[in-house]
Amino acid sequence: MTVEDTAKAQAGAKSALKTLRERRGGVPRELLDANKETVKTRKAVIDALAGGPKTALQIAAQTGLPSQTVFWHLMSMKKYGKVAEGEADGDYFTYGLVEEK
Amino acid sequence: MTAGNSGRKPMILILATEACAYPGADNTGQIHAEYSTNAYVVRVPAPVQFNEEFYLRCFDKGIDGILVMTCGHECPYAGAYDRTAQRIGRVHELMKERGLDTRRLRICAICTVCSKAYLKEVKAMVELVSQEQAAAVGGS
Amino acid sequence: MEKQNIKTDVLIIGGGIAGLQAALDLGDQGFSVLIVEKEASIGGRMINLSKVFPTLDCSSCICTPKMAAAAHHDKISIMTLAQPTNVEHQGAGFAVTVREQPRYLNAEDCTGCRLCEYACPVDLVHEVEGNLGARKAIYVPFNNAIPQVALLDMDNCIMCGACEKACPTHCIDYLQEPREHTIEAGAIIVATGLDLAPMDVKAEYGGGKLVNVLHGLQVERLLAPHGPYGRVLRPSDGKVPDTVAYIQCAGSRDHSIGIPYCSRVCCMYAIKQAMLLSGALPLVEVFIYYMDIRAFGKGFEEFYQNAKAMGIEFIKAKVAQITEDEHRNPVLRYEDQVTGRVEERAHDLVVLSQGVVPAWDPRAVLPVEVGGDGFIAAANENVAPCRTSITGVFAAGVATGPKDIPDSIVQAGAAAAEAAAYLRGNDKVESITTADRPAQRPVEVG
Amino acid sequence: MTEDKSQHNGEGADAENIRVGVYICHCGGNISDTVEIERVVEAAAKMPSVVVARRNMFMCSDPGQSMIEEDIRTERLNRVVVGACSPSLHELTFRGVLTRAGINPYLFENANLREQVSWVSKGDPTGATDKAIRLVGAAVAKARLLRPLEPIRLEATPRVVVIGGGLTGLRCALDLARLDLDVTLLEEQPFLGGHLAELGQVYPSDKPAREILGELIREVSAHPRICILTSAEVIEASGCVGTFLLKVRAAGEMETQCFSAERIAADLASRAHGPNGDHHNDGAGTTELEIQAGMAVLATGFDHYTPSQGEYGYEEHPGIITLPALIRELESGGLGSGPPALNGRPINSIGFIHCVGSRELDGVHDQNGKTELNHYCSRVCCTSALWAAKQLQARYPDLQIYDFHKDIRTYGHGHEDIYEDTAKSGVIFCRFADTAPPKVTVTESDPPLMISLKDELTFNEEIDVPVDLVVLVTGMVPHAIDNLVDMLKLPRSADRFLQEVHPKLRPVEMAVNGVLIAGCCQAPLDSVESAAAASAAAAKAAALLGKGYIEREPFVARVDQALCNGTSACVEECKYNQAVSLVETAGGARKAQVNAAICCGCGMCAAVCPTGAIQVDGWRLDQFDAMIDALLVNY
Repeated sequence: MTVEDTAKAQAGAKSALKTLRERRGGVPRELLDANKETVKTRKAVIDALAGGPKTALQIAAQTGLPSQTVFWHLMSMKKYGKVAEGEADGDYFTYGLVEEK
Repeated sequence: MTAGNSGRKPMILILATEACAYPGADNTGQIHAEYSTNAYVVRVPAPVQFNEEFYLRCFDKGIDGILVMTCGHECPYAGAYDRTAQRIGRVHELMKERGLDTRRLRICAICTVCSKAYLKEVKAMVELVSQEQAAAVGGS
Repeated sequence: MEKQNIKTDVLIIGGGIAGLQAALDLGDQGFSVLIVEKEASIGGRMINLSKVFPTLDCSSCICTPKMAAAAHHDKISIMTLAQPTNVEHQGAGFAVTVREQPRYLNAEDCTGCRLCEYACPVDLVHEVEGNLGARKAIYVPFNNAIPQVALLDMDNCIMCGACEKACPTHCIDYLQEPREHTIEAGAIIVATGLDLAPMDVKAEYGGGKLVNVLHGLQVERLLAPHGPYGRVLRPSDGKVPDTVAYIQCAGSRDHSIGIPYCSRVCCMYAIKQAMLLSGALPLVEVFIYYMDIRAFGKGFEEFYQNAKAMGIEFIKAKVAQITEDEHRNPVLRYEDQVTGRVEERAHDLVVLSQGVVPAWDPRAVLPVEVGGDGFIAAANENVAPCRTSITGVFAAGVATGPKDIPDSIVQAGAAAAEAAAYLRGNDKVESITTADRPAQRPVEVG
Repeated sequence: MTEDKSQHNGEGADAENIRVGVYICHCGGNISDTVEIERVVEAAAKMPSVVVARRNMFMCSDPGQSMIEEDIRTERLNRVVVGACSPSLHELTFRGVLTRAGINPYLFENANLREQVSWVSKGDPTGATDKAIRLVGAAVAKARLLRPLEPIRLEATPRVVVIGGGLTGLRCALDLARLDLDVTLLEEQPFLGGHLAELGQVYPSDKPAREILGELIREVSAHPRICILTSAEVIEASGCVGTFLLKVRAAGEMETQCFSAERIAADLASRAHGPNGDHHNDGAGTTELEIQAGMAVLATGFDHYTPSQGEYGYEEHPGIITLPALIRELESGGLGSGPPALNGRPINSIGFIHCVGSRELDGVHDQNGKTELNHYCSRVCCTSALWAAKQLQARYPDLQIYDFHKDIRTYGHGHEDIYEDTAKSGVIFCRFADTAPPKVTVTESDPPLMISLKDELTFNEEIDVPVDLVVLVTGMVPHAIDNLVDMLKLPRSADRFLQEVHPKLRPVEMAVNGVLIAGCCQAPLDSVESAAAASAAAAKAAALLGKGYIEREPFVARVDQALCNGTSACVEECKYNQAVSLVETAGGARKAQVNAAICCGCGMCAAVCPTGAIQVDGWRLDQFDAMIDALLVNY
């Protein structure tokens, strides 16, 4: 693909997005809210991990979030390479942040 | 263009079966897991086709470690897995006679989605041959 | 809406293991086949299982070659994200309207590299992982999906454009529309497979609200090498479970929930999962609460006896109720049928053997006769189990009733034979008298 | 071993002017973000025999493919290497490019630079580039030694021999004929129908077995493509897939006529009287004939398990009978039309004991003179027993029926209803542990038989149940086919039933190429499942024989006769019967020869050949050696 092709494709995508937004009447409210919530929770989990690897229960205790929610976020971040599984602490594994390369 | 293994990273050869281990190696790529760049996968229908001399020749040429990744007992060919395992045992004997560390040749079963096991095997072999090379350099 | 006409000898509805096997058996006979699959990848239920009973070989290792063989077969075409919406007779065959949902990208240009997925900021629950893991709003459905192509979940897209920026082939097309195809097919095979009865059908088992009560397919994902957690942990807090309980017939053999029949696979997958759990977690204790252990297939009884010898505990009991303690451990209340005592026991994780139900009710689209259990009824079950009430329409796999993988695969072969014979027009065997009969001595040699 | 270096470096290939084209794919950054593509192309250009090295954003795209096609024509390339994603994705795509450009598709080699380099080496771009170069080098080295291959085509007789004339064999024969194949159906008995003919109404359809069978036999015997041989046995077998040769001995004249409705009805009626009932007499004398067939289907079925004397009191009292015997009595009206009686003894109560000869455990069950215990479940007997109980209840409402089981396995369509119906109408169920089977004793009192067990359904209470009739619910054992097993070298599983190649990948095929299995010779099955297996086998045969020839991938062993010393090491090593054998050559020497119809291409032979004469096409040892040499080259 040439440079011009790329530029053309990008311009096309931009106008397509605009059309799409018009068609859907913008991003649905509940989607934005859900996403905001996810981002907030994600940030809380990441902040809790700043001090070093922790188990889901420890993060839950520190943040006040339900352990089930914390665990799901840890697993999501693990899948996309943001956290890594560490040592086990009893019946629970710890999870730590992965440094960006 | 030069040949031989002087002055480069130790080299690991992975003989991976077409039915199981090779897709297993692909799967490791699909999850974007990382492993050392000195492990080279060669696709084979069944490693049972390699005779004892083949392995010894690989070591002579400068291959530092060989992982024979098979389908295990899920092998599509009758009796091939057991035969391969027996042969690797005999190669180990011949390696001992030549003063080669038998840990440098290992047979294991890897399935099409066994990336965890795949990574573990590669990592262990990389560590082994790196240590051996370091020891050899230190000793010379 | 864009419309397209496609001609094929056989249309197969469903690209799971039964549909794939039927397609391969027909394609190998030279018939053209179109598989219409409602999900984004072929492979059905089997591709997402861990290991399979009784041989304990890896499910993906068996399913992937069949998927690849179908995908590469020159007589087989595959249409994903597509479902039939109308079927009409047309001559000796059928005209089938199929609606194909957009992926919002040009599948031919997508290389399955997943750069879009990594770029997407939206985190969502992943259905393929039994809702235990995560995915993005644009994603490749799973590692060994065929086709290896991403799809955009428009319902959850926040239209940020990050995927398009990341895509090396610029294949994303936000404005794609559903497409409608008219398939002219000589015969149809229905291989639409199974769903599990919903977890909320039984209020006494927590009504689907207990976080550490899972169904069998979710545990398959926990045990699979690429599962949502990468190992077996429970969803409430990531604990490595020490005790796991299986409740058999949790949603089968039960008139009160409308599933009076035996679901046929639950005994065996519970035993299999118990063995795999014991392998993965050396300290785990597994209990199976059951009415009858139905280990009836080839090698199944031997497998069951092995599990007993391994220390899996089989408890003949009907579980009356499941509640939860303060640590979210599920607590079972049951009457032990051998001792007669009512007991209570807490476990870290409980697995319900939910009933197998048909994934598709064909009647609105294709009026084949369906039995009282919701599965497609065979017109002549004892000798021709794949024939439906409509000539030229055949059924295979779980569409005709709960079945394990070998039984589904065998029945798929049978459906292929039926469809092929039908297409060859050889079903009008007239009564032939001796006089009309051509000499039919076997080929004699020597 | 003295190493012939030239062999590994492909001197043989130099006889031909090898011209390799190398194509490296960016995969839109998937490879090129980590691997320095320009360096790989530069290195490739220096590799031996490489005349063109190029790159493209997407090699698999139309422009990418056209680039290769164009080069093959203009640069006269005769080998192509593509460094891109895994061969599982595009090996066939690129082979297609070679075909379109007019060269043999097997002269293509892939280097996996995405799944096995860029995606696993993000943190080490230098190492990744080096690895990519070495893998491309290895692919070029292999490509130089590739030889054009052609798919294997084997002659195939479009006839299938089906052995066994029960439901499975009949169903299979009919489906094969419907798929335009000729069929010879062999039945060792003088009549068709197998064990199904012994039954009355069958579940789940509730139809009389004889009606179902009668219809099927009429269709089979009327079909112009099917030849039926009754009282027939296979006495010799040779050949292989495509051209099996079976010598068959059959009693009387060959059946070349359509069976009359009367004949079918008479045969089936006689079957209801048991395996030794009267049957149609085919006349005296036997004929022998040879049948050539492309494939064979085994549908040899099962035998009822016969308890040994004393097993649950069997043969120690006339009131202890097997389930098949009870069904026979029911069918022939032997229990009478009034209050039930057997051989003059009134029957007021019956006890069914399940799992007789099935689900046996070492250390619990006596071998009773058998060579082996039957560890397996016979699958159909639970439902059959309850089906019989249901019919007894319908005919004799006052009869008290007890059912003694370990588990009730009413798994199939409609089976659970039968269980529920019998329970509702008064069958009393008792359960015993599999380690504590019930005991049957003959008493002096009335009723004369006593079944004793610990009942798990009443909290392990020890109970004694007096009954007039004990029905032993016997399972299945494979029908004795030792001769066929020996002749065709068929594998059996631990349960002594025939063993398929793989229960999921190839459930109706045997390891012997061209031999299929269906029905109860493989495992206990009910009629629905047997019929499905029969049709599945027919589909498989039609796929293989339908074209009149059999086509296989060319990756099988090949012998270089000039190198072969005739040591027979390969013959002894091979696990596939007659895939490789020694043959006399024109010069009188004995040399190995591969039968491409049977060879699976595993290469077990190659490893033991002292001279390297036998090699698997497409995966030759010299190719592997060359790849390893190339991996070690620094560019």
